[in-house]
This record gives sequence, C-alpha cells and structure tokens, in this order.
Amino acid sequence: MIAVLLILVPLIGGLALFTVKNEGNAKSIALFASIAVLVVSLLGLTVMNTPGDLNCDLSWLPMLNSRFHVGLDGMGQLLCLLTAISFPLIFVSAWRNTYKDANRFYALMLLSQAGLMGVFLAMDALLFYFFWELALIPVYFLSSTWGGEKRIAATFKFFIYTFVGSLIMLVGIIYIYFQAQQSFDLKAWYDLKLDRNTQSWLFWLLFTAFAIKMPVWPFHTWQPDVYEQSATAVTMVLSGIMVKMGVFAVIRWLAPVLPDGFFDWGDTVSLLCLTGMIYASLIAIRQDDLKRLIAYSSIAHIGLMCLAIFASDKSGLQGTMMQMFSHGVNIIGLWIVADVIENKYGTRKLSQLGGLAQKDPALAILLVIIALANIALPLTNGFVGEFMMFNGIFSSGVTKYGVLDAAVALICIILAAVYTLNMIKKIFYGDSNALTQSGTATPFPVLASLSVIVVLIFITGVYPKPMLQLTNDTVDSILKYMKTSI
Amino acid sequence: MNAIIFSAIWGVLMMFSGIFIKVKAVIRNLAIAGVAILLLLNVAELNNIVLFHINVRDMLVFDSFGLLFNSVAFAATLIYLLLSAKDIDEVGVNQAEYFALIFFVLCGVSIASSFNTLLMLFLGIEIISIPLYILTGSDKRNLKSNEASLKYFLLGSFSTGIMLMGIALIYGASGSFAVANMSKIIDGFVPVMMAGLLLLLISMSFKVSAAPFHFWTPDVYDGAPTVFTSFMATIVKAAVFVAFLRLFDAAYGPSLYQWRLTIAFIIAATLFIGNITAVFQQSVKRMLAYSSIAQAGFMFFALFGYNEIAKEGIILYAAAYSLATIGIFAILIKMKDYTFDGYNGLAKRQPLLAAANTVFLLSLAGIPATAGFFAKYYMLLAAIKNGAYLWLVIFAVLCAAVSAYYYFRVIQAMYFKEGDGQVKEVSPTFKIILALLAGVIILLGLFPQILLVHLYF
Amino acid sequence: MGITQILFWFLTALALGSALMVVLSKNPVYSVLFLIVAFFAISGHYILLNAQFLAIVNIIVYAGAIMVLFLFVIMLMNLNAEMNLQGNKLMRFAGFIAGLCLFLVLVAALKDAGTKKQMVQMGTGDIGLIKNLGMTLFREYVVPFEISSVLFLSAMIGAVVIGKKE
Amino acid sequence: MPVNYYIFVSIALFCIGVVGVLTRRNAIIVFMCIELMLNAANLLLVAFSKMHHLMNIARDASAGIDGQLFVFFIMVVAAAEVSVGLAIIVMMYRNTHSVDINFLNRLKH
Amino acid sequence: MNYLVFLIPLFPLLGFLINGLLRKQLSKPATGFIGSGAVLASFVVSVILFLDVKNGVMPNGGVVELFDFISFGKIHIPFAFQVDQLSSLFLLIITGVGFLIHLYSTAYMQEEEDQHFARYFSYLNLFVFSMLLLVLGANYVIMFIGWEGVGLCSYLLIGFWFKNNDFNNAANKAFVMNRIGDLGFLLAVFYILAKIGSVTYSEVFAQAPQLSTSTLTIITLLLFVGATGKSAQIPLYTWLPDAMAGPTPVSALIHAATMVTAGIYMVARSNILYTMAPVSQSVVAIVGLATAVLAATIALKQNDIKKVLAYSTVSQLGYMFLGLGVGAYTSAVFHVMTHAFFKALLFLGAGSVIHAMHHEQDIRHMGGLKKYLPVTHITFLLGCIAIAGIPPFSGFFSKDEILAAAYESNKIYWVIGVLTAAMTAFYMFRLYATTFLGKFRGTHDQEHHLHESPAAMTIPLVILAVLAVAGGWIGIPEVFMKDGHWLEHFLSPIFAASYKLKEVHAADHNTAYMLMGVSVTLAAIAIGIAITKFSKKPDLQEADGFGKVLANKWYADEFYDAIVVKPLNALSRFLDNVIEKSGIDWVVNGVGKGVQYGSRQLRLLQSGQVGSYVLLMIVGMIILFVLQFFLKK
Repeated sequence: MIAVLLILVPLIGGLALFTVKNEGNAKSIALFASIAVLVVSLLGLTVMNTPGDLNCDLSWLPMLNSRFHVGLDGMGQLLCLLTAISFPLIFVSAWRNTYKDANRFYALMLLSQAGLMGVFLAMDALLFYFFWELALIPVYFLSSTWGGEKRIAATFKFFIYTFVGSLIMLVGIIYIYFQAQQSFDLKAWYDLKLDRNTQSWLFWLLFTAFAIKMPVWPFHTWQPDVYEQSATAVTMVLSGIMVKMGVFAVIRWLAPVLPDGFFDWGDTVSLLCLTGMIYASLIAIRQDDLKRLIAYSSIAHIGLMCLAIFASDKSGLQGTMMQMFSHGVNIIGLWIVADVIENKYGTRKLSQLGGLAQKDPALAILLVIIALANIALPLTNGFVGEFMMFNGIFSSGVTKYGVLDAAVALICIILAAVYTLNMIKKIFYGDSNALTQSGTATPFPVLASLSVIVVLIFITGVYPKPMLQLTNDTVDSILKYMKTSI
Repeated sequence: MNAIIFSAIWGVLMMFSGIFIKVKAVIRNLAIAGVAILLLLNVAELNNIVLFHINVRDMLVFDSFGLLFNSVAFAATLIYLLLSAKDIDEVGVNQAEYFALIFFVLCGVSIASSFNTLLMLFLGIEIISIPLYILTGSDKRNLKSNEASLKYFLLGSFSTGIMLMGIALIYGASGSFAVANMSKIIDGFVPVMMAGLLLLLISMSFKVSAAPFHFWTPDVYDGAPTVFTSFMATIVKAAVFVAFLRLFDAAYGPSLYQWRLTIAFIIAATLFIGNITAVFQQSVKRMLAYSSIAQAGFMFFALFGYNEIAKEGIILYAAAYSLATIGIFAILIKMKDYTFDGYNGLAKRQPLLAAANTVFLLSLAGIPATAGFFAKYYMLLAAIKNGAYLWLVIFAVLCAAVSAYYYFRVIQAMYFKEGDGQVKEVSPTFKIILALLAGVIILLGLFPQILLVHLYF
Repeated sequence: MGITQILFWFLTALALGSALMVVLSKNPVYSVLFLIVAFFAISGHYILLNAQFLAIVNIIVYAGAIMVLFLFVIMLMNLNAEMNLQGNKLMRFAGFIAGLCLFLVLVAALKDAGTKKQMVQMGTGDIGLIKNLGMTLFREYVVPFEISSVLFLSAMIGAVVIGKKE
Repeated sequence: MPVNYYIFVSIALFCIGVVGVLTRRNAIIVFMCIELMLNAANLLLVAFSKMHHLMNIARDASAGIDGQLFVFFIMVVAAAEVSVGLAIIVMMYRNTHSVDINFLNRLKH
Repeated sequence: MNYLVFLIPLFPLLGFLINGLLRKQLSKPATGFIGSGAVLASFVVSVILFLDVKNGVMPNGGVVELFDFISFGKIHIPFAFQVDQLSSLFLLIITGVGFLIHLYSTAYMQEEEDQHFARYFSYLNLFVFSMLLLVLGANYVIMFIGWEGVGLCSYLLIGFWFKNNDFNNAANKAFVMNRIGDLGFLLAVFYILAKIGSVTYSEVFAQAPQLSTSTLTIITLLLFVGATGKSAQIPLYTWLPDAMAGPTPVSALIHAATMVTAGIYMVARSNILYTMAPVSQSVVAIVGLATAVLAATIALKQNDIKKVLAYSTVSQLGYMFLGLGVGAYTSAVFHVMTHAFFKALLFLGAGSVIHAMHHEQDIRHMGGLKKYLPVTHITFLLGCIAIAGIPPFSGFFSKDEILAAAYESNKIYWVIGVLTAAMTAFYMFRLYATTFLGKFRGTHDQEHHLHESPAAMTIPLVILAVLAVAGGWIGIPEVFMKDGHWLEHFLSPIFAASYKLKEVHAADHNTAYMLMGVSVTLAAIAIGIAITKFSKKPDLQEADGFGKVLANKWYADEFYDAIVVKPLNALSRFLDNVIEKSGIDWVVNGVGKGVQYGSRQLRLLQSGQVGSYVLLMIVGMIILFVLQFFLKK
C-alpha cells in the first residue's frame, strides 16, 4: 500500500500538472503533492510499517513471469525518505524562481520522483529496469529544457551515456533471468548461484550501468557538464537522488546476486574509485565555476561510497546507506546555495564573487554548516557515514589492500577540506566587490529549506541510531548473501 | 482465408469505385470501412469463425500466429488509413486505384503470413511487391518518385531472381515445395539444400532490407510518396518478417545451428549500417528509412533466437514498430520541411503532435513504458535464451543506444530548439487518433500480454 | 555420345553464348534478339526434357509476348547503338569479377554434392504433357492459380496507373 | 544426363544474368538480364522436376509435376512484372528521356 | 555527582546557540554576559566534579553514557563522558582560563559591531564546548569529535575578520593542516577498532597488552600524527604562527592555553599505549625536542609580538612532547597547566599592548611602554619570568621536571633542552625589553593614545599572573619538599599502569640540584644579555645572514609551498586540462565523433547507383556463401 502510494502520488500529481495552466497553481500543487509523498513515506516509517503495508505484489507480466512487486526494506525506506524529503525542499527553495512553462517543469519533476521511487521500491528485476529507464526520461526533458546554453548537448551526452549502460545492464538482467529459471524475483536472484566465471563477466554487464550512473571514474565526464548546464533544481534531483540509484543498485542488485564476481573485481573497482576520488578532488580544487566544483566533489563522494560497498563490510555498507542519505541532503543544500547565488548575482564564478558574508550572513552560516557536513565534520551527518565507511574499508575482509585503500581515500578528506574551504572563502569572505555590493538578503523560502537541511544534518549527525537501525536488517541480509562474516 | 478472399474482393471493389464514385471522401471511407471489416473478419477467424471453407490442399495454414499478425497488420492499416487516407488522395489522380493496390498488398500480407509452400510464399511476396513498385512510382511527375520506383523495381526483380534460384535448388534437394518437407533431403543434396536456403535467405533479407541487401531501402523510402513509405516501411516489412519466421519454422529451424553465424553476420551488418548511417542524415524521412533498416536488424533476432519467445516477440515488434512508425510518418506528412530543422519548435505550436511524436520516437528507441521496449526486450530475450553469441547482443544494444541518438534529435528539435517549422493544417480527428495511437503504444508498453495472449488459443 | 548428349551440349552452348551476347551487345536491339535466341535454346532444353508444354509456353509467352514487348519499347524509345550506355570501365570490370566470383563460389559449393549420381529423365516421361499439367493445375493448384489473378489485377492497375498519361 | 550438368548450366546462366545487371546501365537490358536469371531458375526447376520424376516414378506416376507447374507460375509472375516494369521504365523515359539507370541519381547517401 | 557532567559542555553550547542565533538582537553586554557566564557556569560545575574526583567519588570509573552514538554489528560507540583525574584537571584549565579570556574579550572586542561581537562569543563558546567534548570523551570517537570541533572553531576564529584574505588563508591553512593530522588520528581509530573492536578507553587500555608491539607502534604513531597537527609539531607546525591572524584572546585561549595542548592530552590519555611502544615514544621525544629547538631559533628573530609568542608556544609544546616521550607524563601535564597560565597571560598582555597600540603588532614600533601600561607591564614581566624558568615561578617547576626526566632518559635530550630553555629566556626578554623598556618608537599619534586597558582586561591579567607565579607550587619536586608534588599523586591513577611498566627514575638530589642550577643559570645569563642588549638599542634593522634564515622561519613555508602546494596545483591543472578535457572526455566525445564520422563515411556506400548496389549485394552474397560453406568448422 505504502509502496504503491509512493509511486502513484507523484505520478498522478505529475500527470495532472500537465493540464494545469496557471503557474502559481502548478507550484502549489507540486509542493502539495511532494509533501503528500513525504507524509506517505513518514507513515511507512512510523505507523504503517507491517510487511503487508509496505509490500505490494501484483500480477503484471504473466508471460514473462514478472510481477509488479514493490516493497520497502530498510534501505528502501531510507532512500524513499530521501527522495520524499528532497522534493519539498527543492520546490520550496525554488519557490521564488520562475520557470518558463512552470506547469511542465513541475510535472516533470514529479514524474522523475515517481520514477526514482520506483527504482528504490522495485523487488522485481524487470520492474527495476523499467523504472531505471523511466526515471531518466523526465530528467532528460528537464535538463534539456531549462538550464544553460549548452544544456542540450550536455544532457544528450548524459542521456546516451546512461542509456548505453542501461542497455548493457538489460542484457545482463536477461541473462540472469534465464539462469534463475526465468524469474525476475529478487529473492530468486539472491538464491541463485552462478559459477564464478559467469559471475565475473556478468558483473561488468551490470556494473557498467551503475558505474555510469554513479558515476565512477572514468565514466564520469557527463556529470560536470550536466550539473553545470541543468537548471539547479534539476541538478539537485540528479546529484541528490539520481546518482544514488547507482549506489543503491550495486547494493541491492549486484553484490548479493553476483557475490563472486563482486569479490573478484572488488580490487579493480576499488582502484577505479580511489583514482576517481583523488582525481575529482584535485580537479575540484581549481574549478572556478561553483557548480562544477560541487559536481566534482560529488564524484569524489560517490567514489567513496562505491569503495565502501566493495569493502563488503557491515560497517562500510551501513555507512554507505547513511551517507547516501546524508550526501543527498547535503548536496541539495549546496545546490540551493549555488542557485541563490546565481540568481542573485548572475554568475557562478568564484573569482567574481566575494564578501557575501557581510551582505548575507544567514546564507553564509547555513552554507558553512552544509559545506562542513559535506566534508564530514563530526556531529554532522556526513561524519557518521564517512566514519563508518572508512572503518569498513579499513577493516574490509575481502581485500588485502583495505588499509591502503582507507589511507588513500582519507587523503581525499584533506583535499575536500581544501576545496570546500576555498569555496567558502571565495564566495563569502574577503571584501565585497562591485558585483556583490548589490546583494540583497536571501529570500525566506530558501532560508527555510536550508534550515531544514541544517536541522537534518544535526539530527542525523548527533543521533544516527534510528537510521542505522533502519538499515541494519537490510545490511545483514545482503551480507548473508555476500557470504562474508557479519 | 477470410482475409485473403475479402481483401481481394474489396480491392476489386475499390478499383471500380473509382469509376462510379466521384466524391473522394466516399472512396476514402469505403477503404477505411473495408479495412475495418477485414480486421473484424480476421479477428473472427482468430476465434474460429470462418466464412469461406476452401480446400487449400495444405498450401496455406491458418494458425493463431499468422492470424494474430494479420490482425495487427490490419489494425495498423486501419490506423494508417485513419491518419493518412486524406494524404493518399493528394498523391495523384488515381485515388481509388491506390486504395485497391493497398488492399491487394493486404491480400499478399495475408498470404505471406499463412503460406505453407514456397509457391504461396513466392506469390505472396510478389503480390506484395508489385503493388509497391507502383505505389512508389505513383507520384509520376516527381523524379525522385520515378527514380525510387525504378530502383525498387530493378532491385526487387533481381532479388526475385535470387529467390527463384533458391527455391529451385530447394526443390531439387527435397522434391517438394511444401515447407513441411524441406527437412527431407535427398541423399547427397545437403549442399544443394543449403545453397538454396541461403539464396532464399538472401532474397528474404533483401525484402526486409537487411544489410548488405538493404541498399534499395533508403532510396526507395526516401523517394516514394511519404504516405506510401509509411505503409511500406511498417506493415509490409513486418509481414515479410512474419513470412520469414514461418519459413524458419520449417526450413531453417531443424538445422538452425548451421545458420547462426550467417544470421549473426547479417544482424551485425544490418544494425551497424542502419544505425550508423542514420546518425548523419539531415532529412527525417531518410533517417526513418535507415532506422527501419536498424529495426529490421533487431527483428532479425527473432530468427536468430528462433523459439516461442521469438514468435511472441515478432508479433509485438511488428505491432510496436508499425504503430509507432505510422504515427511518426503521419506527423511527418504534415510537416512542410522534412529536415530535422523543420521540426524546430513544434512543441510550441502543436503540443499534442509533439507529445505523440515523442511517444512514438521513445517507442522506437525502446524506452520502457512504450511498446517498443518490450518489443526489443523480447528480441533480446529470444537471442539470449540460446546463450551463444552474447557479443552480438551487446553489439545490438550498443547500436540501440546509437539509435537513441537520432530519434532524440527529433525530440530535441521539437522541444528544445527555437524555430518556426511550419505544419500543414491538422484536423481534430487526426489529433484524436494520434493521441489514441500514442495511448495504445503506452498500453502495450505496460501490458504487452493483452496482445500476445491471443497467440495461445 | 548419343544424340541427346550432342543436343544437350549444343543447346547449352547456344544458351550460354547468346546469354553472353545479351550482356555484351552494345545495341539493345541485338540484345533483345540474342535473348530470344537464348529463350529458344532453353525451350530446346525443355523439349529435350520432354516438358513440351513449358517449351511452347516459353516460346509463346517469353520469346513471343514478353520479348516483343521489350523490342516494342526499345523501338518506341528509339534506343540504338549510339546511346552507349555501358557502365564505366571500373564498374564493368568489377561486375565481371563479382559475377565470376559468384559463379565460382556457387560451383564450389555445389560441386562435391551427390548430384552427379542423380540422373535426369530425358526424352520420355509424361508429366510435361499439357493434359497432366492441366489436371494438376486445376485440381491441386487451383488456389494459387486463383490468387495469381490478384497479381495480374494489381499489375494491370499498375500499368494503367503508371503508364497512363495524365 | 546427370543433374549436376543442369545445375551448372543454370548457375552459369544465372551468373551471366547477374553480370549483365552489374555491368549494363540501360534499364531495359538490365531488366532483360533479370529475365535471364528467371529463366535459369526455370531450367533448373524443369531439370529437377524430371529428376524427381525419375526417382519416384515407381511410387507416384505424377511425381515431379509440381516443379513444372512452378515454372508456369514463374512465367505468370514474370509477365506481370514485365508489364509493370516496362511501364515504370516508360514513365521514367517520359520524364527524363533516358533509360540510363544512373541518370536519375537524386536519392543517395 | 556524575549526572552533572553533561552540564559542562551544555552551558557553552547554549551560549553558542543563544549568541549565535540572537546575534542581531542582543546588546554587547548581554552577549558578553551570556558568553562568559556560560563558561563560568561550566567552571563551577567543573570545580564540583574536580572536588568529587579528588575525593575519589567516581562511580563507574567516572564514565557517564549519554546515548548510543554509532553502533553497528558488535561495535558500539556510545556518546559517553569520562570524568577522571586527567579530564577533571583539564576541565579546570579549560573552563577557568577560558572564563578569564572570555571576560577579557568583552573589553578587547568592544570595537566590533554588535553582531560580530556576538558572533565572536558564540564561536568562543563553541570552542569551549568542543574542547570540553575532546577532554570529556570516554572514547576516541568522542575525542575525535572534539578534536575536529576545536579545529573548526580555530578556523572560524582565525578567519574572524573575514574581510582580510590573508587571515582567511591562514584560517584555511590551519584547518587543512589540522585535517592532515586528523587523518592520522582517524586511521589510528580504525586500527584500534579493527584490532580491539572498541574505542572506549577502558576497554582499549585493558586489551592493549594483548596487541603486538608493532601494532601498538603503528597505532601510537598514527595518533601522534594527529597530535602533530593539533599541537603544531614538526612537520605540521606552520599553521600556528599564521593563526595569530585571529583576535588576540583567541590566540591566548586556543593557540596557547587549550586547543594546542589537545595532542598532549591525547598522548597522556593513551599513555599506556605509548609506554608499550618504545619506538613511538622515542619518535615523540625527538619530534618534540626538534620542534622545541626549531621554534625557539625562529622566535629569536621575530619582530611581531604575537609571532614571538606563537613560536614560543610551539617550542613549549615541543617540551611537553619531550616530556611525554621520555615517559614523564605527569610532568607534561603539569607543564600544560603552567603553560596555560603563563602563556595565556603573555598573550593577553600582548593583547593589551596591541589594544593600546591600535593594532600595531611590530615590536620595533613599540618600546618604553612600561610607563603607559603599568599593569600590563608587570604581569607581562611575571609571565616572562615564568616561561624563562626562574624559580619559584610556575614555569620553573614544570620545565625542570621535564628536563630532569629527559636527563634520565638521554643526556643529549637534556643538553638540547637546556639550550632551548636558554634561548627561550633570551627571546622572551628580548621581546619584553624591546616592548616595554627603552624609548617609545611609534608615531606621535600612537603615543598620544597610549593608555592602560580597562579593568575587564587587567583583572584576568592579574589573576593569570598570580597563577603563573604560584601555579607551579602544586608540583614542587621531592627535592624541595617531601610529598610536595601534589599533582603527581593526584594523577597517579591515570599513569599508574605506565609507571608500573616502566619506572621513571627520579634523579637523585645532587643531580637534581645540578640540573636545576645549570638551567637556571643559563636562563639568567640569557635574560641578562637580552635585557642589556635590547632595552637601550633594540635591533631594528632587517636581519641578514643566518639571522635572515631564522627571520624567515627556516623558509619552511616556502619549502612546503614548493614540495606540496605547487606540485598539487600543477597536478590539478594537468588533470583538469589534459587528462579530463583532452583525455577521458576526449575519448567519450571521440566515440560520439567517431560514430558521426563513421556515419559520414558509411553513407557514401549509398551511392545512389543501382549498379553499385547490386555489386555490393553480390559481394554480400559471396561473403555469406563463404561463411556458410567454407568457414564453418
């Protein structure tokens, strides 16, 4: 029930919005729908959390033995919550923004939410693939319609790139389907034991798609361009939630299904992740464009999550889940700030900004907190996730290089501090210049959504226990299939 | 049998209607009614209501597969006529004859989907081809149409020659034209059989425009009046594929393993050439011609996989591909400029057209929730089920990604580019049908079984 | 070497030779005439195989009707040797090579078959007689026979639609 | 006569037809060469028909007759094709005063 | 009274929140009151707890669990506090000195606008909060929270005047260098977690003996990397002098009295681990000593009043590490305490001077301030004497204890230590003499405005001066007084295990007297030279020769710039321009371009000529025949 509602509410809301003509109404309806989703999600977390409420298994494609099976486990709850929280935040923060054809904009946003929910909820591989692709289409339209000058080309590259990955994944899914006695059921896939060689190459069929989506170095080059060119609200969806699809998919659809392949390629992928982390962090240091800087920082963060997953350690996995949520919330906060700055001053160039802390102390404080959460300062949400991930990587039982991996990855923490502080310095500190002199105070909706984010940062940062408990069972069951000691 | 006889009769009727009826709309509606009745009769036969009991001496066999395909083809034709019948009027003065020819083609389609001997296959293919040569050349003053018609005719006859040579060799090796007997090969005649089958394969590949026998396709599709290109590229092509699959059933199936390499080569070449060449096209019409080659490459997987899934898949593919392409062509006909730029800014002026077109294009690209996804999906399923040649499947999906490139160029033009591509007058009926068509495609994309379930009765 | 063999080789040589001349002749009229010769040679083969009906039909329909139609069109268009429509050198060369390769490949594919052992009935046999063919055609093959009427109808319409001056 | 003689003769005729299609630019001649290819197939069919007759004569007095009937149908189809084909060529000639198959070359790439 | 523990960090946290959120509403006195009051309240609670601890009222080993912080699998990391001898002592220092500095700040920061004033106090409260977490934490993770927290506050306060980009750079530098150290700390935590499965002190220390020496060495070295960052030791010390960009009370509180001693606290806390890893101990001692010498030499030639003090801090921290390295944990903690008093005093005194001089910090423009700033002058002088190690001032006791322990451990340590002590005395009195003695060398305008600071500033100076003088008396060595070393007794439970493992020999009385005599004599000589040399004729010209090297801090910043910063920037540029744009992205775009190029070429096949189509078809046929007939196995 809950699971279906999570998909249906945004879907219906989105479709209905296409018919709304008035822009103001569109905005309100979108916000209302997204809050409704949030309510449903919270209901699922609190009162209606029996398996009967959370799962829904309907006949769908009897000829293919595929069912409309959606359900929420701990990880699903977490990511659905993230998705549910993000959209109201995005809508509120963009309240003062005016979009051409606002009804279409908000409609597509809600549709993308429906698609994302579907990805996180699907318990059937075909259904998963279905939503995986579907989530992409609204985002494609969103990024191509609203945004910078080069948006069309950048989005197109992104689309084709991820489409390639998805299709290769489809081949893998079909192959496994036949191996699993023509079943798409998640459970059947988990119980499937393929021989090591098969797993080894199947791994790449699936992982390519996930790697492109995350993105893992060197599949990342679509990302900075798209983030830079898309409208910022869309970028929030992309980087806040959509990239989590890749991480999520690795945990749910790759690691337990192909454990041997997963282990065999673990070191290789870890190497890619590490390279990517260092690489992206270093590049982030010299970015002058705020959006590109955040984009590269996102690559580094995602690399860490991927690395932690491949450590196949309980701590690492739980940390990854925690971090998926935290990173989603934090990076949305960063994008909100980027959006505000761009709207206000018409530039994203760090070199042209400066001294905003005088003009806009509230924004400065909020950004500093979010940025610090992003670099995992203790008592913020980022710390819990990263601490656990690093611990997982460090004590990983599946690789000989755990300590080395952790040490190298920790270097990125330093580099993250370098570019994040640089960013803060260049935007907020120093004396204001001719451009920033004209600055006005940040509108209330933006501050409100940023404040919510800050509150989330501290709540989850100081008392992460509920979240850890939420994902505990999921992690245990996944690890069981990964055959490592818990 | 209902369909074969009725379509022939109605074709004659249409032929004479041109003499007796002077109002174009009446003729048009007569044709639409004819197809509707044809569809009904065929569905009736699918439910075992047969009007004509004729002893066909095993030359034709009416099974659910063929009949279901006929239904799809007729339904597609119905939609095609509903959308584009007016445009047929505008091609030339011989409106009634064009409709008559379309009915004859449908007769050929019904034969091709139910043949049981090579003779009927040959006749069916020829009955399909000859009217098409004419329809291609129907815009007589247009040199492009002339050229297309000539090329189509010469190359088509050439492939007929190859087919006949193949049939002759098959006959020599098995002593019969019945497809059922094709596996009974006389001692020492295996190479003869194989050569015959290969020649037959080549000529059929030609008809479905598979590389390297596809060369006629872009030129003919481009040169023919757009409204007929639409018909040729969809219903007819699908029919030939169905015939091809039937042929495989008897002839290639038993010795399938011997053909896989050859078919793999054809698939790879078709996908590669179709998709890659389509990328650079500037005219949407010509792009669609190449895209039809590329789609043929995917349909070929049904032959490659050759199993029950393939049968389901080819029906679904036929439906998905035909419906979507008909829709795209119907919109293309309304455009004043056939280049990609001609679509610029369409979403502003004709949001419904643009939205429907998007659905069709997404379906062709194989995006989920459109029929095209399950069509491609079934093809991959059919191919992977056999386990071998996974590289080919990967290659195919990479090509599918390339296909997204050129399909999305149209979407980009419609939605994201500024421009004033002009559109001809479109009637509300046209829009409604277009919307319905888009709805059908999405419905099939969510629940393909509503079509496929009819295969099993 | 019996008379049948001699006739076989003669007719074969005639058919192939005149077929070659069809391709090689510069004047289209000559080509038509050589093609008629080739058809006659093939008809001769049919007679040799005691397929009398086909032999006659071949001469009447092909050599008679169809080729005359060709000739008629050529005359109508006043095409003659001056309009030299040979392809360019390279294309011709490539064409010959490709044709030759195809021939070699086909021969190679079929040469070691058990076809040598199977004999063709020459001179006798009554299946080629009009009576037997007719019986079978109108009993067993009546459906395709009727269906071919559709083909003719469409060809007729086609000739009208395409050929008619507007 | 062994049947492989007929096979090779037919193939030879067929290939000559193919070469004609390849090398000639006159549409009518090209079309004639295609007719030649059809005739090669016809000859082969008749030869096979007689071969099967000989093989199965004991079992079935009319064995092999379908091969000859097929030839009949081929001739039917060929006649139909010729009528359409010549109409197309004439139409083109009317518009361009040429029967060169390469004369019209607007559709490419 | 353990239930009161949570109040200690809570007060500053509340102060931070109130001042931070209501910074535009509150007036300066209100802000100052809240800020200082919060710390004072914490101090009061700390005193209560301290008395409890002193009386041995420590239920549950002083551990108070507040809630579960992070737990997964078998690992539980509670949010727990531990109040024992060590932490209660540090609590007193932090809240006590902290309160004084807060009080001082209310006057010092008076010139700031209301909201910045409030911002300052909220930062300061946040710092106290973090520092208290660091000290109170009952496990390494909570300590790490405080550890990073103080780093953050340091960053915020160094960059307090954010309009000045040099200050911002200094703040960034401080944060990044601290982070480098934190990396080591974190790795150590992971190591401990992996080996022991817990980070709670009691469990870690209890199970430590089961670990191999190499493991312990790695853990302790990694922890020490953290300490070098936070406590400004070689190689991560360069941020501290730059950190003087912050307001002077901040320097006093964070960069002298408390935060920088976190490393010492951590090592002292983990003393058992270090004791079992002798290699690490030596490393700690050598790094500490090297830092002490290096910083002292640099301090000889600095002309910025705060820079001198900063280097002196680095140097003194080096002493403390030397003490830890030679196993004299109590002495190190003792020195932390005395150092907190006299260094805070010195910084606040310097602040008073700077305040009076209208933010002039160059001592070459000062001189003769004795008569204008009497209170400041006296207290500053007392501080100088204390740091120089003249008995019976506090610095004498703690420093000599360390030197004595060093002597026992390794004579060379002692020799260098004593020389450093002499240098310390020299540069401190050079500073004193140049600033307070002689004639005023500033502008006439400055001279006109010279005035003693208000009471809010002088009262803390006086209190600290008293402590700087008398603070050492809680650790009077055995030589002078039987059972005089009250501190040692108090702290003994903390270090008991270590001392049991490795006895620290107290020097016999004669040696002790000799050692004291040497160091005091040398210090006195150095003082004498400094006073005579600089009171009349301060060296105003730019240094040259070796002096220039010292004035330029051994070119350490330039060195780091050349080996770390520049290569990193170059690498970043290379990756961005070459690898990213013309490497990976080029390949990705290249695939797209390749397809387009292929398309352009491939479409030429479609020549539009029937002949070529047929030719290609025939070629295709031949290929298929070859495939089908001749290429199959």
